[in-house]
Amino acid sequence: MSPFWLSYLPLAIILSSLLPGLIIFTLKEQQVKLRISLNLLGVTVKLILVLIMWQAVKAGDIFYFSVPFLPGADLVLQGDALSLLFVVLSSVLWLATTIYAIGYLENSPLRSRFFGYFSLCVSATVGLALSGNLVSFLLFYELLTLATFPLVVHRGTPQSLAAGRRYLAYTLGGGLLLLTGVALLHSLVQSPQFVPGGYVSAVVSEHSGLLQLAFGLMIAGLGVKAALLPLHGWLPQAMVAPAPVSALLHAVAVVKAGAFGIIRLVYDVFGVESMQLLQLAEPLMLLAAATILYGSWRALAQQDIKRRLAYSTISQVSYITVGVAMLGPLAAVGGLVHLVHQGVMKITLFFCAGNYAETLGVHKINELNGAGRRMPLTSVAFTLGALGMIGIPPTAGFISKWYLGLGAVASDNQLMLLVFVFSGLLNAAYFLPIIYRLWFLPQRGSWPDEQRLSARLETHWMLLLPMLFTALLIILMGLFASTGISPLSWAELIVEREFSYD
Amino acid sequence: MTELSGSLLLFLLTAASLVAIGVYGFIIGPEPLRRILALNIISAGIFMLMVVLAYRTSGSGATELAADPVLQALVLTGLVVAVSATAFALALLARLEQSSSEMSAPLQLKQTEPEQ
Amino acid sequence: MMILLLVLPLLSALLMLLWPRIAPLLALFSAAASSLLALQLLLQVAEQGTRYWLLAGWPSGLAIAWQADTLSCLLILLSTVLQLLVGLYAFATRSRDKLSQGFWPLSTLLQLSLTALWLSRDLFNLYVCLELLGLVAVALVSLSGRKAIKPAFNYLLLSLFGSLCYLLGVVLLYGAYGLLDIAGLASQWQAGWLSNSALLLMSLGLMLKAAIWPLHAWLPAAHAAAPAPVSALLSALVVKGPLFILCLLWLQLASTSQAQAMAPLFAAAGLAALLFGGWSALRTPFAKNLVAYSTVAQLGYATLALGLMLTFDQPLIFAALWLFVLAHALAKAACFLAIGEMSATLGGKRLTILKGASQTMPLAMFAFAVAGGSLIGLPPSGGFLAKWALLQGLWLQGEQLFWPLALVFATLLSAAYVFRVVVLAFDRADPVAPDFAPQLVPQWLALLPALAVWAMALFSEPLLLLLRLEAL
Amino acid sequence: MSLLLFDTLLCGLLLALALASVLSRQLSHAVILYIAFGLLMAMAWARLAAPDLALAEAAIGAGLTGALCFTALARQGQLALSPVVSWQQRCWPALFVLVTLSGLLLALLQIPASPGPLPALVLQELAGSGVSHPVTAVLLNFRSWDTLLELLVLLLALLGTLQVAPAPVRQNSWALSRSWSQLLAPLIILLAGYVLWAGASQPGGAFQAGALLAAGAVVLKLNKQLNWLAWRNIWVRFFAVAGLGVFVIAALAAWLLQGLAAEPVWLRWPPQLAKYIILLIETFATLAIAITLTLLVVAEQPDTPLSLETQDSAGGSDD
Repeated sequence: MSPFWLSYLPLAIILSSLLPGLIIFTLKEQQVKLRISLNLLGVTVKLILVLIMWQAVKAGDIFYFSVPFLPGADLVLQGDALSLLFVVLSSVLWLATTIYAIGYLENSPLRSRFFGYFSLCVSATVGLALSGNLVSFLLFYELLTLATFPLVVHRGTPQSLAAGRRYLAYTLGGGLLLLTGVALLHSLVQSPQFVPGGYVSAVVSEHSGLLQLAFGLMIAGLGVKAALLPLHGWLPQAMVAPAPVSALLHAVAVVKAGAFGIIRLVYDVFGVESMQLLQLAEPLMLLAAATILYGSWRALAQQDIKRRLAYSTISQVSYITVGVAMLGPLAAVGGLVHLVHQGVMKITLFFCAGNYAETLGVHKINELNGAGRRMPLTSVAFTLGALGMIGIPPTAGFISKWYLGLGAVASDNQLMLLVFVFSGLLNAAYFLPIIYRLWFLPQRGSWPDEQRLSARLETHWMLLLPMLFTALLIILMGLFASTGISPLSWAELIVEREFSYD
Repeated sequence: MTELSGSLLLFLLTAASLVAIGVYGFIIGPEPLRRILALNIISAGIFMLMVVLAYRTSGSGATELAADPVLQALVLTGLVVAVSATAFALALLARLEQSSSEMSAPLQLKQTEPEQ
Repeated sequence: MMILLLVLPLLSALLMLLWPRIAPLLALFSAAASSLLALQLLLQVAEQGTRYWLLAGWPSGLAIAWQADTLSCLLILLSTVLQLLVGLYAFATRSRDKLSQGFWPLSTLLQLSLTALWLSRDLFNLYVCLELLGLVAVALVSLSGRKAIKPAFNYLLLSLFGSLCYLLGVVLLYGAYGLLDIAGLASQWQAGWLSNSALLLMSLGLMLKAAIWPLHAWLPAAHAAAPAPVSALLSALVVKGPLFILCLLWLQLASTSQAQAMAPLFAAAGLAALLFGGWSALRTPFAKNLVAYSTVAQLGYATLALGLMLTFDQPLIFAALWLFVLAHALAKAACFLAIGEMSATLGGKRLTILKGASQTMPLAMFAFAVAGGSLIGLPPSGGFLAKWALLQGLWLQGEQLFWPLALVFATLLSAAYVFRVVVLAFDRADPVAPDFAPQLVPQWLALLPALAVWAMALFSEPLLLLLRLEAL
Repeated sequence: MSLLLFDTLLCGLLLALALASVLSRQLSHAVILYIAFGLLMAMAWARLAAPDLALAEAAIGAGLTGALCFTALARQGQLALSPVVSWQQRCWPALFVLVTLSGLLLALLQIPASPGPLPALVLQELAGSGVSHPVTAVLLNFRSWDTLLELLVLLLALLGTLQVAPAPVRQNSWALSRSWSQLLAPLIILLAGYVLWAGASQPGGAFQAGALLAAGAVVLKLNKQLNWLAWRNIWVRFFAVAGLGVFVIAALAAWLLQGLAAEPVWLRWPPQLAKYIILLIETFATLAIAITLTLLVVAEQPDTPLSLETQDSAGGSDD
């Protein structure tokens, strides 16, 4: 890594969204053009910078940037393969969501505040992905909580305030547990940088009880955002937020932050060997499996589209955790790639739900009858996303579930295999009826609140474009999974590096 | 144990009892003015204690001083501090009563809260 | 230079009394110059080590002893800077709030008395400083006029009672050892009933003045009644003076056995303060009372840290104690200024006036939220730093479970009351309309200390180094 | 033996008066009892080899505090009996106080009979202090920083008092007392001057002198004389502040004088000038104390028909 400015690359990636965000806060409500250009400028710069980093990391480089902070724990930004996976995902989806949000919020009040916090939220997510040790991770984790709160309560209605309160109660509590765990671990082994294979092996025999405690605390803290079973309650409620926010919250930022943290914790802090020695993987896996089944089960009963999607998220995110907790390379590939695939699929679904709500005023599933004819593009995208979620080839969802299944077989884990099959059936049971209603049932009366947002298209083009883009990605990621630029190959690269550290 | 004797002990006891009486008065009240008086009794007790302790010197004959000048100086400082504080407290009290009577609520002077 | 830090505010306060017209400018000038001097002193002490003085050049014992260690210098710097900031705020709002002329000399004298207190290492001189501090504080509270008289009166009585308890303890010690300077006393210290009772009496008085649970009941009324800049000064600085003396007593004088015996009491009082203060802050319907109760709660952290420090004798916990104090001072100043600004502009004292404040007064609300983040201890704020140091200090002592969990719970409570306000501010249903156009400068002034407390994280290593350099 | 009898009587009376003052049902009785208590206390101090303290206690502790309390009483108008405190309400505080007292007594009994090292040290250094009376030496040289801060406390109390001072009370002065007070005033000034001067070698000093002056001034003020003596008068303000001002400026000058030395010491008086500096400080301090104490007792808001709203902004030093 020759030129000196390259070491500032991780910082620059964060700043590319943070600075525009801070400027946007100061803008007046009417300065629409300036705001949009700032947003797009930020996105473009970020994508370019990420591309540069991607090239270098693929060649085997790792980026470091550190500022002194606590004794024994600097603030470290680290650009390695795993962090890049999440960075790329969030940057690309930020682009899509930004365009979507511009269209979605046209003519609504307080947009400067919204976009300001939106950029802040993305900066926190990217920072979280790039953080190089637990303390930095903790910092961005809390920042993410704070940045998303104003977005959740953006509408300012009593329901959204109540949801915001609940969201805070959960996430701040989780943040605190994480803090306690991180501090405990720090007192045992300090907080060095994340490294494949972890860094706790030296004290495993001496402090096994404390290590287990620290792991439990941290998983509990991360589990709040990853919506692990007893800690998932905030997520369905947070659905009151505007559609771009739910998309961001559920597909990229918040839940993935939790899942990503679990990946880091398992592979780069504790390491596979210590995990096995401390017998931590089994309980985590069982918990995640229970969450998968529970989420799918609850999703079946929901009549609100967004709520059904929310429970589906609870279930799908735990696939990542399961993949990680199985501790085998194949399952790990499945979990990692699902991080990307699920993000893309879920954001597509939320875009679609937002479009139905904006254009037709439809919020309930039984109001969707015949929407396929009124809004064909949206319904195609929805269908693709739903099929992906179920895991039907050739969508992206198939790839990740295939690898997860292979992982279960490789580690001879009958139970997990059963869970996957059963959950797949449940997925089908709650998605297929929607698809059936969209395409095969006739429209019942008029739409609840129909609006003509565009003369020729079914809805505003800014609402369509991002959705189509992500829907296309679902197919492409499935079809070209074996090529060098697919998420799958990148996940394989990560796993190769993680499992061959010695 | 005790190396103080005779009247010195007596004064010491008196000083401590004065402090106790003052504390009792401060807790019981009930009028604010009485609390201020009680505070003054406490401080008088403490100052008396200081004077008694200063007096130890003359008994021992270690120096030709009549009494410990440092403690006596401290008492003087303390006296001035105490009177300043009392004056301020009384001014506040007067203002308090003026405004409470101006509010024309039929008398019943407001009580200060019991201690703390 | 040290001398100028004292003489400058004193002379300017005297001049202000003679020529009230120039008071504001003089006060600001004195505060600004003192801040620079304090910074220079801090740098000098950090470089050359602790400085000692025997006033008037008499032998030790006879003369009053001063000591400028890094902690004292940090606290001096903190008081002068906050003084300047609050002065600027008062100046910026002078046409609106009609703060009495009395504010300027009084606040300058407050700075003087604090500086004298941080420096002094002589028990009786500390008593005079305490009285000075108490009187200034009461006089400042009574600036708000009629509604503040009763709280001010109660505050004064209790403060006097506290001083007298302290004085009685000093007298007992003088009777026993014939000395007043702390270093001299420490070298001859013997644990016994005499020194026990002296310590207890002094602690009782100091805890009353520092509003440490269960002797805190006067604080919310007094701090809430005062004008906003005064509340900021009171919560940020004044209660820390007695706390400082309390630490001096228990860390320097008390023998190990005495300290060990007292430690659980302090820790329990701190925990109780955290719970009680947090709970009350959650319940109160008034905005300023909420912030004042939060002061009670946050002082609980410091007391808890003191108790743990006495138990474990761990330098990190000591650093945590003073980090709490520094972070709380900055954050609380920001909170009070922000709340004061909002209730002045939106017109009212109840919390409900803050409805929709995120739209009407975004800057002030942001200042409150940012400062609140430090009160909760979110990274990378000063409050986080303190909490981190406390946790690390605890775990270096082995398997501690109870205290960390208690800390977590207390933190949740503080998060609850901070976000009680923030959530209200996001209520868009029917925002309270401001009585007049919000002023920008005061809001920025409220934001400044809030930003400063987050900037503390950037200086965490030097700060920890400064505070760890010496255990007082 | 008779001395012990006298002591016992004195102590008994002191306790009785204090207790009576705390327990009496009439507030005015309580104040009177307190003043008697203060006078008796002065006597006790005189007995305990502290004549200058006795003087101060008589003037400040009994006299001024008494005057202050009476002014407060006068403001209260007609007085009702204090409300009755029930036995239950009395019981627990009494128990608490008794326990504390016994603890305190246990501690006091352990106090050694020999004094600490400081009195000997004072005697040893007295020659260099510039005055021959040890208490004055401690006050204005050895521990002059305390004294400076204490003057500040006094000034501060005045500031606070002026800020909240209530409306004046209308009362007519009494012809006899007016003429009598006019006669008294010059005497008091003379006496105060003597006490001040004597302070260098004998019992006496700035505080006692200031308190005496103040007592005279209070008497005159209460009889509607000395109308110039009010905070709005710039000279009064000047002298009230000058006590501290001269102290600080003298200290600064002394500090700068040593500036040539390597490490100047704050508040060190050059030995050959010490006596004059101390006298100068004492003189101004006396004036300042006198003015401050007088204003404290008779503190009133300068503007006459005073509504509380204007008062809030008019407090402090505004003229």
